[in-house]
Amino acid sequence: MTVMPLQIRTAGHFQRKRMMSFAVPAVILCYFAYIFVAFDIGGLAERANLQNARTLVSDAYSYKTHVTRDNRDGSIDVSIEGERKGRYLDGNSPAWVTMGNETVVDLGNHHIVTFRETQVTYDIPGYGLIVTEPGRSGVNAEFPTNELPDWINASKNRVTISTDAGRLTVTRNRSEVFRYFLGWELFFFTLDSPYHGMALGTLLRHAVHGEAGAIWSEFWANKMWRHGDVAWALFETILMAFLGTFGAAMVALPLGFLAAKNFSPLGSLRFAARRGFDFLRGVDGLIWTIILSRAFGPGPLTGSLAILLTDTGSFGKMFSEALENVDGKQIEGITSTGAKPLQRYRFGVIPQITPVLLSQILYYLESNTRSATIIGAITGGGIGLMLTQAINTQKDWEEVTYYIVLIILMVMLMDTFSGWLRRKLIKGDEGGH
Amino acid sequence: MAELTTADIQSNYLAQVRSKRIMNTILLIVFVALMASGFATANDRNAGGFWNGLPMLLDFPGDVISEAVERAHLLPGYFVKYLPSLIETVNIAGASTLLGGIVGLVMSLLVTRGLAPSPWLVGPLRRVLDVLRAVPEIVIALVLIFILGGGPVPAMIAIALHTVGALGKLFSEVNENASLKPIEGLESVGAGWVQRMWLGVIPQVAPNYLSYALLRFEINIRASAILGFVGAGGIGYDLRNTMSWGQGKFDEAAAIFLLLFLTIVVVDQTSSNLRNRLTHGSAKGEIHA
Amino acid sequence: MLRIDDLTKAFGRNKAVDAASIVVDKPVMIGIIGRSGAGKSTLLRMLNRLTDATSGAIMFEGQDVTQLRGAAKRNWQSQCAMIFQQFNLVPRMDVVSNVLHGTLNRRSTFATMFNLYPTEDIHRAIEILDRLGIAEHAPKRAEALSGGQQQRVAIARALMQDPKIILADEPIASLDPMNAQVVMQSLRDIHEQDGRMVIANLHTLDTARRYCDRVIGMRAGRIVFDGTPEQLTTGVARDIYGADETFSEAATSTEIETLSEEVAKLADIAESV
Amino acid sequence: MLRIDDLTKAFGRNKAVDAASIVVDKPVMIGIIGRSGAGKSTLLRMLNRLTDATSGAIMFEGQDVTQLRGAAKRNWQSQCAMIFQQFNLVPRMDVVSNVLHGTLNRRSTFATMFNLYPTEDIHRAIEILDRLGIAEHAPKRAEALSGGQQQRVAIARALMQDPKIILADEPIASLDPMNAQVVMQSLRDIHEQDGRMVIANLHTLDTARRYCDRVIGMRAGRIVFDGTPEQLTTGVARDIYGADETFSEAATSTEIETLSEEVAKLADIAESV
Amino acid sequence: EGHAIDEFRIGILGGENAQDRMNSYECLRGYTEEELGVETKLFAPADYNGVIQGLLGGTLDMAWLGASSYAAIHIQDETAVEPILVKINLDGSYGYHSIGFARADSGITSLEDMQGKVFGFGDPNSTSGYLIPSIEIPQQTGASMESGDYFGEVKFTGGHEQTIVAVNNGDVDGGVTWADGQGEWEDGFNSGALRKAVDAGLVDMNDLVEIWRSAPIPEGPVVLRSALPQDVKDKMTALVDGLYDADPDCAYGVAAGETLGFDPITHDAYVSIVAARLAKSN
Ligand SMILES: Nc1ncnc2c1ncn2[C@@H]1O[C@H](COP(=O)(O)OP(=O)(O)OP(=O)(O)O)[C@@H](O)[C@H]1O
Ligand SMILES: Nc1ncnc2c1ncn2[C@@H]1O[C@H](COP(=O)(O)OP(=O)(O)OP(=O)(O)O)[C@@H](O)[C@H]1O
Ligand SMILES: [Mg+2]
Ligand SMILES: [Mg+2]
Repeated sequence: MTVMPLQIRTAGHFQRKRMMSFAVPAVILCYFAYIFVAFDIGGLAERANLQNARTLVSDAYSYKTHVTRDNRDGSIDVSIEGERKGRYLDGNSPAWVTMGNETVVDLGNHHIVTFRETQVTYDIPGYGLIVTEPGRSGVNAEFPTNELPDWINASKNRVTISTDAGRLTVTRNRSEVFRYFLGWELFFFTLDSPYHGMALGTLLRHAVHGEAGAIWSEFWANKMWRHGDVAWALFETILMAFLGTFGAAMVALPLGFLAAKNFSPLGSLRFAARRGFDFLRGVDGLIWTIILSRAFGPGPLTGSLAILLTDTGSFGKMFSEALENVDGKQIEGITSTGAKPLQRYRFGVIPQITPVLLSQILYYLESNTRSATIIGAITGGGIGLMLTQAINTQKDWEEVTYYIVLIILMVMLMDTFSGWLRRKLIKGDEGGH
Repeated sequence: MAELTTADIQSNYLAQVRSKRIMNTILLIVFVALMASGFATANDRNAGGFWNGLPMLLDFPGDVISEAVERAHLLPGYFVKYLPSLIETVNIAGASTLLGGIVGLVMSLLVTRGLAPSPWLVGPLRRVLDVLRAVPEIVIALVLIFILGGGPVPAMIAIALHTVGALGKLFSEVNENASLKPIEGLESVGAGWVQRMWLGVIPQVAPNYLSYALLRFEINIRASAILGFVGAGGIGYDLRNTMSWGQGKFDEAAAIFLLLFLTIVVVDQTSSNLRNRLTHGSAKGEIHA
Repeated sequence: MLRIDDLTKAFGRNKAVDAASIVVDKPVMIGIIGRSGAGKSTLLRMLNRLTDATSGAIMFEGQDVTQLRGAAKRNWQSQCAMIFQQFNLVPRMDVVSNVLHGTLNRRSTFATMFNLYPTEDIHRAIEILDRLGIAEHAPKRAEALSGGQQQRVAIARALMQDPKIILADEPIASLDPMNAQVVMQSLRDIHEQDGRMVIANLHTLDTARRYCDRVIGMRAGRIVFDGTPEQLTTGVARDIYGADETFSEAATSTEIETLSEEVAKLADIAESV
Repeated sequence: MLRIDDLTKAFGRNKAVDAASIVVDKPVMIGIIGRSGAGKSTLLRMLNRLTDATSGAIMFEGQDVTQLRGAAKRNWQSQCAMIFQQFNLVPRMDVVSNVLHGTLNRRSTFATMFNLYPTEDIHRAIEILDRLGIAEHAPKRAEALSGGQQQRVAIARALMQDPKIILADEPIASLDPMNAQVVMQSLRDIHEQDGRMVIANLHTLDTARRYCDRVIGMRAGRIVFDGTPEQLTTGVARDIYGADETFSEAATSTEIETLSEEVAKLADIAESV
Repeated sequence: EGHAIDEFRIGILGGENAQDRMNSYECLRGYTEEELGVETKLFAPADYNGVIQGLLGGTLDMAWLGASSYAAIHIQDETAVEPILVKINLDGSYGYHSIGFARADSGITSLEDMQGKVFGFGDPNSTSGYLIPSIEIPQQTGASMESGDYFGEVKFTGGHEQTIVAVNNGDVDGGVTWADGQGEWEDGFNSGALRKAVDAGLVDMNDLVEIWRSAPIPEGPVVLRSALPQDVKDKMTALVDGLYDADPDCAYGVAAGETLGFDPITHDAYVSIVAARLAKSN
């Protein structure tokens, strides 16, 4: 036999394989091209606001202190993040703000802003002195150059100067300076706390001398960062996941028997149960939250019930599948001793399915922590709500970052915990409790 | 080991039973207490109580359904109106699954011990995957909406990132079960890392990969619908707008809901059929040519 | 004491057991032999009421067992223990718990749900395990035991039922010859020492011959032989198994022993290379 | 042409190969024998650079192979084909693709990922398969072939590499005697017809004697014998295998043939029961 | 009607940071607890709909709503809530405006310039962010608000803050948000969403221009659930009404800005809003 025909056939075969191996990537590429057009990714580049990205990133690890003068009554207010809670109490100010008839704000690197009686000046090294005069008729500004650089945004009524050192805004009513610093200011104690600015050693000394409780409650009640509230929110999120998951497991177990071929007495009942599970799963937890919020109002219970409903669908399906896969021999063995029906389930079925069920339930516990965050963001509450609100109000990205870090840690913790529990229970379990 | 008498065995066993019984009882009590106090806490922190709310459970669906039934003739029109949004939602899921799957595949090969080209990268990359998995999509989406503006892209990126984490881990578990023999065979002919992975690993694991990716696609459709709620486009956005308008647009809300629900069910069914076929043999012909 | 009258079981058109009649008037050890599919298992399962008979009656001490329902039926099952080829234990539970399952019929549902058994039952379970030589495995999970040990646990469960009859459906078919011998000897001992009736389905002629007082042969659902082991000639066996002239008795049984021994020996040699 | 100097491989404190030195000056067929764990596989794997040596050098045509890195190392691997006991093919891919994998080092990654093998390579692959007598299986998946056929596919892949050396790590250990003979004969033919150097780890003395020009004996990582098959007396073999007086040559080799035949025969009997 | 209550639940409308809102209502919660002698709880759902559902389902007892949200409840269930009080501005009025705005560098200065461009609403339940502009703008342009009719595309951004960012980013060419319309444009007016964005350093008003302004919109009412016992209603009405005099700081927090306190109001003030909303429904 000559191998010629075989060679030709194989070459042809490879030709087809080549086509195939190009076809798959080609289809994927085409799809991406379509997505590129459909999602207008080309236009995205110009729409993307890198300024926002920069604000976000830099704000995530820094904070700004506002020095604001009311141009009408001359009062000056220094506050961290411009919030009431971060306000320096009367007479106090950080070292770089010198209060007086002329208030001098030193932005560092020889950038000096001075609030005078009628003028606000900004001395920028390498550029010159900018003099502005806010008044009834608008903000009259004099610049050292005729051509304005793009970091100065001036109009008749408003002047904004943004430099690396900080930012000055002057309008008819107000003059405001932002100075940026690294770090999460006031993370431990707010300005009004006696422990603010204390070194760790001093703090420890105070703690040892019986002030530990006070220090803790000052920290816990921090008005700026609200650690106590955040902890509550995290707890509420985990609570939703916990109640939803285990509640669903308890509801789904008996229903799972109804939907399992080998246990369900009636075909029609089984069919109904299965479609019921599909429905519960198909309607997402989020929509359940909205539906339930009429009956139960906002709060963690509504979130838990929403998770419970969705997961009843998922668990019901999985449990019934697990039940359909049980080994009949064990049941028969128990039956042959004259055991009653309940005993048959207890010893013939439950020991077989517990490991499967437990591992699935615990797996869901972790993923539901994420769901609870999302559900909370939409209606329920918890850390998800805090996060969405913090993002939506678009200030304090350090707060957003704080929440994100906490959420990630929370989910990873739940992941570790459920993994640990899974190993522990399934290894040492003697047929469930 | 000394021989145990029957009496010894009996008393040992009884002691073991007793301690197990105590353990189980404690576990049971702890669990029941957790559930009960958890429920009580949640109930207390909720605006409406559980028992008061129960009778009103069907009020909201009732409102929606009655309005939808009243204007049933309008529903087909709404289906057409919202079809593009639905397609957008499905596309977000599709694109992010594909994108996340491809990156996840590469990541999974980089984090599987025995396959990874640089073993010192395995640990750090695994942590990266853990973090990607832990971040809820909504977090990334909200941040990205801030930078990129609303629309499908933030949702796509957010879901894709999460998908990288999820599939990366699942794929690497599959990889761990792949036989190393073909890979060693390829190494012995002087094949590079990419060739070893592509020709030695992928053919072995492709069916499992596909099955996991399909499951992820199901999940991602829901995720993309949800992200619409926070302004990321697609049908979730329309659903939220009509739902929160309340009476007067419930018919539209119902139509959108039906559209979304049917899509989810259809995708679920198709993909679970496909997955069954992929994992339980009958995957004849080369998946990977 | 046991009387089976025209017992029939039909699956669709196929009669798995066809008008079987057996009379047993004192506790003996009975072996039932026959080809695969002859109806041995079905017969035993009807006796234990795991399967309902299509027609016919099973009379035990004057009572028609096939008519029992609910609690009465379960009570009968508890008196008539069953041992399976695949042991049918609960693998994830410990050995003693498995043995204690033999008392389920006697104990309240509630107590057993929470694994609450009386201490004397636990003591007895371990004594039975001791009698069968596996007491030291008492706290282990059933799945951790070898096949022969598991079958002995199953026998212990049967004994725990304190039954009048022990039914054994090919109790040694999944065991190696060594374990098979131990298990059959245990059944024989139980029969001899406790005076319980034992009915065992057996795959192999010589086992039936060696351990049973009476042998019943089935073929295609019908009882084609019923007599002492001595009456069981090669000709009769050929009849039961429906084999032609080439039928060698060795092929049905002892061969297994020789074969496995041979293989084991060879494996040893191979290993020593 | 090949010169191995004091080659050592230590796994922790255990020296798998201990200062092995070999000089080969023309393409011969070498058999390496020794007990399990003697270090045969490790030696071959170091030659192919699948395992890195702890110390020592492998000089091939003047170049130190142990020093090669990256592309140069892969290039060496392509010149030095390896055949494994378990074939190490890609089971889900067809036979021709598996053979074509022999060219991977020569072709660009991109081309191989998209099956862009030159037609002449495909033709040559079929020719090689034909030479090994398995051309008709070309379009089948590798996993669909018997062990002997798969090993021949592995040899075809090796030939496709057009290597200067073929290393074979117990190429026939998972094969039945019939297939073992075919595979060894193929290796011998390749050596004789193409003039390639072949180094094969062999489990059995007589195979080494029958097919090799030179036999190297290893024991506990050291080379304890290096000579012609004629010099390999039973005494020497006893030394290599570390066996005592009871050592019978038969136990190491032909026995396998008898053994498997025996077992096959027994299995047949058992099945017919 | 008339059952004694065992707790009192106050809903807080979306728009601001949830915890900030809770904090500013904390004083009111205390007063309520004191006044009614029952436990009082605060709830801050993420969006308007959360509060609406709570009031409809009877799981919330009191809330300060937007006009459109009030109308939504009234349309779904006339008997669910009754308006009691409205916040009074510093100048004695009780209204605000929907302000249309665009980026200054886009060259858009009026609605006419917006033709064919992308227009952004806020939340569909917002009065100034959707309802009023969606009625008044078509009257001016003579075309509907459907995408492609007058504007190239009409989107919902999800909320006031999102609209501002979307316009500032160029995501949409123009959008609407709320402001009191008093004070100066450069400061983002005296109060409203623009002012907050300016204060947060998010936008520079130099970069934005006003392109449209609605007729005054009535401030939303403080509502009580109708089914509450009459004495509870009376007590709560009196409490909120007198809040400014009793504790101006608390009133500042509850009213989210400078105020002269609260005045009584009835459903009649919102008849036109209800009509507008009905007109926008299917
Ligand atoms: N549940 C069932 N449904 C239908 N047919 C059955 C069922 N159980 C048994 N049969 C049939 O009844 C006949 C007798 O089966 P049975 O299991 O009693 O045989 P056996 O003698 O025990 O055989 P084996 O040695 O294989 O266990 C067989 O033809 C079998 O296919
Ligand atoms: N990856 C490894 N890690 C640790 N020790 C190893 C490793 N590979 C081999 N060894 C050890 O090195 C020694 C030599 O092993 P090698 O596989 O080379 O022996 P061999 O002669 O091929 O034996 P066999 O006939 O069983 O294949 C053995 O003691 C083995 O346990
Ligand atoms: Mg049987
Ligand atoms: Mg080896």
